Amino acid sequence: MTPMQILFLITGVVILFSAVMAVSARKMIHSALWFVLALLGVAVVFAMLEASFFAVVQVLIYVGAIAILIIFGVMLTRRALEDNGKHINRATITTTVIVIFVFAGLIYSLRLWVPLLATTTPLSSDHLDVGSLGLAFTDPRQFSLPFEITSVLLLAALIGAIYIAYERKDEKK
Amino acid sequence: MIPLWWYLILSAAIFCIGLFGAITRKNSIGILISIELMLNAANINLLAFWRYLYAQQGDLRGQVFVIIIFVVAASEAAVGLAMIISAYRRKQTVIANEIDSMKG
Amino acid sequence: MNFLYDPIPFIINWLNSLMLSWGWPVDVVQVVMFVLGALLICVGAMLFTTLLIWAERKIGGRFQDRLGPNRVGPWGIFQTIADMLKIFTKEYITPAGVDKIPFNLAPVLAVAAVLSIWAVIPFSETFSGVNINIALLYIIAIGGLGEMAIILAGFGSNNKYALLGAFRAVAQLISYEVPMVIVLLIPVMFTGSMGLNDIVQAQKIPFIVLAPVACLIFFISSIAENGRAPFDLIEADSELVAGFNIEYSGLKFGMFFVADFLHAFTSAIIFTTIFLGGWQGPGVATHPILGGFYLLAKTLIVYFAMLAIRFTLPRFRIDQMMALNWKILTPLSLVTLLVTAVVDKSIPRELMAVRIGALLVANILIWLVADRLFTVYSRRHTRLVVSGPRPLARPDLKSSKEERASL
Amino acid sequence: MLHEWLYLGIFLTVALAIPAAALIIAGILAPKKPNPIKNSTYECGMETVGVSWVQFKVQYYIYGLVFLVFDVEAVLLYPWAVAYNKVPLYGVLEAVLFVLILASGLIYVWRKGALEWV
Repeated sequence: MTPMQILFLITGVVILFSAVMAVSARKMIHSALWFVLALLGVAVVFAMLEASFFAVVQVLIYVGAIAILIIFGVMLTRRALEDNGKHINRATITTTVIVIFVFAGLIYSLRLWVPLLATTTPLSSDHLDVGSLGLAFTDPRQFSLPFEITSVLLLAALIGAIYIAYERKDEKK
Repeated sequence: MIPLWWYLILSAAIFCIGLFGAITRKNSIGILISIELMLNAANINLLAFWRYLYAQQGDLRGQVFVIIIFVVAASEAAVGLAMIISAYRRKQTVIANEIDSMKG
Repeated sequence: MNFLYDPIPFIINWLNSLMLSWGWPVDVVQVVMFVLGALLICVGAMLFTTLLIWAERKIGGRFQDRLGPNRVGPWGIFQTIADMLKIFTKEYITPAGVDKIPFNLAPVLAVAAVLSIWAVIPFSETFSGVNINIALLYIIAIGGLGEMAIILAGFGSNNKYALLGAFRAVAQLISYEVPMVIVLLIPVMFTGSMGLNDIVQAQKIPFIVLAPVACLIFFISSIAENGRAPFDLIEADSELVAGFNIEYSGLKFGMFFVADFLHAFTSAIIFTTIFLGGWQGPGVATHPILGGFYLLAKTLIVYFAMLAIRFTLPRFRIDQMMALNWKILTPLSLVTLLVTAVVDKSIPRELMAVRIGALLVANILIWLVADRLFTVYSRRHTRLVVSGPRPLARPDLKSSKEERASL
Repeated sequence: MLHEWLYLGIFLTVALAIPAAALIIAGILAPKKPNPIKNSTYECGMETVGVSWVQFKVQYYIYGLVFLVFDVEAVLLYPWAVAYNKVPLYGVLEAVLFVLILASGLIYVWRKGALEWV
């Protein structure tokens, strides 16, 4: 066991535990806070994969923006959470069985795949340059179309969400 | 050094937990959180494949996929929450089964 | 005498070789050095904060025609230490119904979120924190953890005012993050790297000359990120009963206090590093130790400017604050980014003087147009705040007041 | 690279440990004399009514939404900014188009009146 592997195991346990808590906590706000912890753990995994840009972007977008938006949403709809009913469906046991089958199927299908045992050597600095991603985004032979399409997607999300969520004061009357 | 399959098992486990939450949760925001967890599992997978199989050749496709997933996750959270809030204001509920105004 | 020119790497090398001579493995020595460095920087920053609190109270006193602390020690310099001793022995009051883990985690996270920024700051050419290639994004991302601390505090306290204050604070912080993130693209464009030491090294001419409008936007939004006057709606005492930290007492409250002061100083350092050239100055090539002094001097000047703003300007209303961000700073930062990108690309890098001149002219044009548009807009959308006759303190001056009102 | 992340990780741990240690030391030093009045929620001397829930304005969510979209946009532009010195002019124009598409979203939100606080 190298120190790296021990660190990975600790991170994995933290992620899995907080993910379980996030999907099973009774209070929605607790669920959101456990979700944040799971996201931070995933950021650590990204850092271990030497994808430092993505580790930081994970914290910036997921923790700094999406999680805060979810917490705002929880606060806006908080009255409904104080109800005394069950917070999960009746189908818990069936779902557990299904999920275990899915997990086993995933593992089984991976079993014979050759690159599975691949290990790798540390990357050199020019492989880690964030600028190469930027160059790929502006090169029309590579990813300039996806780059522009993401902006259209963001624009659509912005307009759609504002259209749905926003009501003028005079529209209410 | 960590072998590739460790990352794959971790991401499969996160994905299954997310799937469990997405099916069993009553609260719509809980379902949204579960879906975000599943997207995160996909991100771990993509970055692990990129790192172990493509990074040495300078192939950037895995990274571009991850960025697109970030954008999709952000859009999904924004629109999904907007719909939940809008439904809450009309029906005073966030329980997914009770929001059925979308039915024809 | 190498030691005097550049003492800190000298000490680091000496310690390194000392531990290696004891027969420790290289990895362990590395980790020990990292822990020592982190402890040194963190403790140094915390101790510096106590001095800053005194200086801020003293300067604030002078601005407002008071004496400021003047009893404990010469010029009251030990006042903060007395306060610290007092707060250390104060009782923690844990209100009924708090959520224990978030309530106790919040003050720790608030301080940690500010302290971790110090991991990437370059103090001189040879002594810097880690020059990681994503340092700028790291600084912004760590700010997100600070917002999380505020949410934890507001939610954990089980108090309506705390929750309201926390959400107001978070709404302000995330709003002002937008122009900040957009504007920080400009130094990255000039440098071609996100590492802070690379940014400083690229500043033979400080970026404040090349991008004055971006610099101004960054300055304003970093004041807002600190939650300092005139943007201090986070701790508007009389309106929100002190905001998200209302239920905290003893050292837990003190931690929020320390985080506040430390954040103000840290953002002054970041401003200096990104726009004022950091440790750059005459003679740093031969005497790297001078860089630390240049950095400190520039930072203190920026900090003094922030204090002058804090102690003289009145507070914004929340709608004014949001309008300033979304209707002025964000569009302005987008325009600045686009204009800078196009102008800088269309002039070859070799023509240094032409490039600086063109960027300056472009910035001045942006500023003039923005100012003109703002004047027109505010003239067209004047809101009548008060209607009807107002009570007058001295009715004999009424006629002149009416004249002024009719204008 | 991992070397630098190791330093960052250690720094984060130390930065968390210092305030935590200070809080624990102060907790040992400080007196503990709780009583029900002292421990009640502070609401300007009024009795607390109900759970700590108040109606939040949907405006918080709107600001969070616009923030999210522009944050993602800016983050996508960072790799481009790092490569700025190497990209040709049409690469810059592509980014300009990218920003303009999103700026039109800001204009939509502004015209809709969703940026007003009231």
